[in-house]
Amino acid sequence: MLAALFADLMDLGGLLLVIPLMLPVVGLLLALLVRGRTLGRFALALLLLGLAAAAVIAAAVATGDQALHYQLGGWAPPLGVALKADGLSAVMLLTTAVVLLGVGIYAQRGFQVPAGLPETRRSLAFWTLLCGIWGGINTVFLGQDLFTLFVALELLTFSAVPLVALDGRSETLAAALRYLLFALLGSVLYLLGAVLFYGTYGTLDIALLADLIAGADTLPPAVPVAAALMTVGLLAKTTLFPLHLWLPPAHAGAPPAASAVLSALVVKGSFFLILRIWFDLMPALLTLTAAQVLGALGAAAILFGNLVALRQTRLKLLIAYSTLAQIGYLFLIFPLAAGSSSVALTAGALQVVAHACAKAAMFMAAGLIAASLGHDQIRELRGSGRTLPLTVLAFGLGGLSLIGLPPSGGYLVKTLISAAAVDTGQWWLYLVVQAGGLLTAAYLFFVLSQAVPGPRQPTPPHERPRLAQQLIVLALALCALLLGLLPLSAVDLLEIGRPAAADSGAVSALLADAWTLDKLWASLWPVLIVAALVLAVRYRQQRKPPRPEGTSATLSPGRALDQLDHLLRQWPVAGLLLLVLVAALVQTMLVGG
Amino acid sequence: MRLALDLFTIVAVTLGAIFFLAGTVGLLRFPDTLTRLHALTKADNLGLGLVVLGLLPQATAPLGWIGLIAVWLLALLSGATVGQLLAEAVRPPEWDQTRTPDAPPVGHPNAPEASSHD
Amino acid sequence: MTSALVVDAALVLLVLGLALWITAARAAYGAAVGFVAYGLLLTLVWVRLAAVDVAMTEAALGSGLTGLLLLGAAARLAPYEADEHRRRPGTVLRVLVGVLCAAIAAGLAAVVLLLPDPAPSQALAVAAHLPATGLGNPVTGVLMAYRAVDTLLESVVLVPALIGVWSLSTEMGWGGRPGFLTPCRSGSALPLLARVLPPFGILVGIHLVWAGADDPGGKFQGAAVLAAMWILVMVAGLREPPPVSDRLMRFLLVVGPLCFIGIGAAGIRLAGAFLAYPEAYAKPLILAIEAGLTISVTAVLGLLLAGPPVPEPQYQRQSRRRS
Amino acid sequence: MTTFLLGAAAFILGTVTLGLVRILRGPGNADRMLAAQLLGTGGVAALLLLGVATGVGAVSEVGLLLALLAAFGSVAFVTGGGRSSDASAADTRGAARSEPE
Amino acid sequence: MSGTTLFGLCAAALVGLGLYGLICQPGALRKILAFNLIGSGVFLLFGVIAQRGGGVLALAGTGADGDPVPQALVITGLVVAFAATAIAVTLLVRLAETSARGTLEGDEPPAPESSDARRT
Repeated sequence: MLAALFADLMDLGGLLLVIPLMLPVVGLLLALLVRGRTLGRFALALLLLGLAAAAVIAAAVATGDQALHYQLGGWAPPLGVALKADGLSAVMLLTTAVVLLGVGIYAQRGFQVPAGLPETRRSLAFWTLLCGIWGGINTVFLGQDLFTLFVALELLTFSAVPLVALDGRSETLAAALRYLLFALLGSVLYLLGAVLFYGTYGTLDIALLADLIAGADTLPPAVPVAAALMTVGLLAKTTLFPLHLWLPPAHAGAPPAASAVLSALVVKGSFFLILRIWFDLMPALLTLTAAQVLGALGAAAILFGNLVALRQTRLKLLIAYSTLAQIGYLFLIFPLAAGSSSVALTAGALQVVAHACAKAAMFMAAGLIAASLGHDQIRELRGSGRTLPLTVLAFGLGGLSLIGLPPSGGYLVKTLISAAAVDTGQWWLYLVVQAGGLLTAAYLFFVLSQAVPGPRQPTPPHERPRLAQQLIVLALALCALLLGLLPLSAVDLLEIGRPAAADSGAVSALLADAWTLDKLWASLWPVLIVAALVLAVRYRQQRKPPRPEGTSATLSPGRALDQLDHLLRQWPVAGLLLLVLVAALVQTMLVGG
Repeated sequence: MRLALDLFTIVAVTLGAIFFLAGTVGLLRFPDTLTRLHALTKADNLGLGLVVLGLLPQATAPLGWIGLIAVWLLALLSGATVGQLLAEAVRPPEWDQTRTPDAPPVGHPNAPEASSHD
Repeated sequence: MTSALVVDAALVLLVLGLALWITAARAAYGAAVGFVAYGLLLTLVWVRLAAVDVAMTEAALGSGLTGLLLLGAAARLAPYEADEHRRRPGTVLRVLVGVLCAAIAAGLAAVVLLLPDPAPSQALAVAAHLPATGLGNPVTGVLMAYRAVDTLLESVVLVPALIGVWSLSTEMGWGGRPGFLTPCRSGSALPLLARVLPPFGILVGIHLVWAGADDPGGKFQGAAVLAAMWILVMVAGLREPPPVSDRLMRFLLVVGPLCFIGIGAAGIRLAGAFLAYPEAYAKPLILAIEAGLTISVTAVLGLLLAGPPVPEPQYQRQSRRRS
Repeated sequence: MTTFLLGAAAFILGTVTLGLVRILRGPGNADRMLAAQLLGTGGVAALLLLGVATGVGAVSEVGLLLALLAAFGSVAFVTGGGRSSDASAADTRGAARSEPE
Repeated sequence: MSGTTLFGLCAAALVGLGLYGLICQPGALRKILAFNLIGSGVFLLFGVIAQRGGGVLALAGTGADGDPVPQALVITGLVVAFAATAIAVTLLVRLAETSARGTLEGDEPPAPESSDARRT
């Protein structure tokens, strides 16, 4: 019977895409009417349905071997609005559904309505806004119209910002306001770009625009300007270094379940649109200089984010800065697209998936640890490994994916990027990837070396986490870790719906020797050395009275780094850098094109 | 007939425009807020009224007329209320007219830290 | 038509002058007053651009309600404004930003001058398919038929925005009444206005929704007017804002979008696509959706201005102090 | 006729522009509000003139909207605390102490 | 130079002015105002594009009301911008009430502050 139902669903074809679009929206609206303890369960049921829908769509895309299309209201673009799910969208939908389901299970406890109350502020806000984020991001993945995507981005932002301020402390309020204003600046720049596209071509549909742009003999001046404005606007929402002014306080200040969603999913929505712009809308316009500007920012993000993460004393801030670094990997793919766009796109998509699972797990693990200890100071984590073995294990496993150790998804990403970098002769990318992995290893092992040893806590924990919470965190971490073991055909799903590239098979060629012993060992031994170094440093620190200023033995460079980070996160400085980026991108496209 | 109506329009609209000018001059030249308020409410209501009157012959009957007159009536109503509201707001208790320009703002009665002391 | 150009030039100068004032004014309140005037001028500009529907939206929402919001905020924030100027970025930074902003504006201006001629447009396609929707106003046709999904998502976006505003209350305040619009100390004029104006306003609002199918107007313009009237009544102390936990209010908030989705889903069966209307019933269905959306958007706009809820004792205290 | 109406609209806009000097100069927020109010009425007048002159339909409804909402700026002014900076010199209520110069 | 072009140039200037205000004005309310300026500039540009797009209608002899698609999108955009302003304003008022400040500049302690505090 299930099989029959499944077959019926597959027959729906493009109509299936309406489900991920509307399910969260209906949930958001109905959640306002649901009272009492039902609210959390209602949301959970919805998330389960959503996961099923995402799975069906992925199956339909995979079995049909082509993208699903749907014209809303029966009106064809340019007049109407179209939806499309190619392999990339299907994978993103599925990832979103999995991560959100994990968060939904985790948050059952923290955002439960206490018995006897109709609702509480936190519970209503969290569950409705979670649905809002879900609806926004699904629309981003499916929409084919630049303006519909704008509304979807706003839905995402409006739902994400209040989650940051949910605790109501003044520093989270300030973080939320910064986030909102900077994100609004980003959306308005994006909208300006879309307006210029309409003024030039008279349509907002991505596919139609792509044909018009590709077919034009000379590029109208509006196109590079619009592309630069849209890209930078989206960068501000994705918080690529140096536009990261709001990310650390916002992601670290939100409740753990919200941090997980913000870090794992929300920043990826705007990144997905950058992919759509540069790979679908105007692939020809991605000049090497423009791509290298983006790649250089990504590289800087990896090094800077990881180094600053190493300086953090609070666990959640460390994870937030690690997000900053991991976003950098997403942008390394642009310079590689010159060699093979399918390799670049596969690496980007894998990084999105791997980081989403790993980071959600790590933020929620940090939340459990903080709830149990009553704080999240890294230097005082002693004994949490005994109290919360599963949670600390999940944290570590998630970290392994961030480092890029086999068999994690991160390992595939790093293999792809490194190999493609060597192929295209961009050695600096290779070096950055390796260095980023080692820096990640350093702070991960530092945290673990604080958390694992030590006796069971003498004092009873502040709050005993539920087993279900610990298990779901572990499950998400395992998703990230075992992602690399998926068969290559799963990676092929990403290619569906893309124009058949001349380099098809490039991905499998690069991944083919990823599992040789040589490669595995080559990825492992530097990490082991870092681990040994961290342990040695820690041992030495234990012998001497600990110096309070943190992890780094090199004091003054570290302070300088903090100063630099502080400077970059000043509003006017970030604004100036944003303008510089717009100007630079226009420049590269005008000159390079 | 057309000519007469057009002439009427020209005269009425010109008069209305002059009233706007008068109102502006009053707003700029009168010494304090209350007298400025006086100049403003008189001038702009009459100005708008004359403009509306002048436009009537040019509008399509009867819907256009209703619309124009409704605009004027509403403007009259809100103009009267605004005058009243602003007058209440700026009237100093002792009719003190030597206000310091751009005095620093003070606590809003609604702000939580302004404990009720009146 | 040079005289028209003179009017346009005067408008542009006024708009730019006010924009300068809004950017450069010393105190936020003065800037907010400038913004109210600025919105009014933009309304004129929209009329000059032959976009009457947009002009109405700008008048009601862009100038009216936004102005109310900003003026209220400026008043509340005045006590904290004192040392803002010292936090201005340094001269070098400001000059750099200024130069880059000017460059971006110049680049945009160049792009505007170089826009293709004849301009690409969907106007003919919109007009050609309009009879199928039963509507006479092409803008409403775009909003309710061709790009119905944008309108749907937009009406949905308002809900998280409202929840965002509500979530900024304290835990204690939850379930109470919104606290931004406590009744003002009552002279005689305000309650009078709040008694006389709303009948007109409600008439105009409903007229805009109703006429919007064929003439300029529509649910957003109408809803903004209705919300403004509701706010006036609340500010004058004639009605209290409803508590956020009020069930009827919750229902009104979501009825419009839900109705939209429901009719859209029925379209799968009846017209072959989500958000499509069977041609015979297109107009009544669209009017039904518009009616639902008007209710919901009015409620959301009013409540967005009414602010986060406060505990009942605080609400009563505020009201007493101000009356 | 069209030229005359457009000219009248430009003239009224010009005069209320002069009135904007009040927004710049103040001194109080009430004076700024007055200028905005004048601009409102003048704007409605100019709008009606423009509408009739250029034959754009439904302009009187836009004017109706503007006239309907014209009072809201002042309502916000009275209900918010905008008045406080005007009346502050005289209005020395204990709680609302003004900062020393 | 037609009036429509004039409005287009005005829109470009508004975007530039708003960007400057958003970046350089320290007060958060001023930033919100500046955001609204940029937004109105973008919408105005869209309106100019709509008006230019009406040219085909004039040629076809069905009036010259402009391209309705951008006009409809501007209406949507205005509503979204209002919602954004409402959240921003409420957040700001709440921030000012809890921490007695109305600005975002220099408000955050540098990252290592906590460890510095412990050292002294």
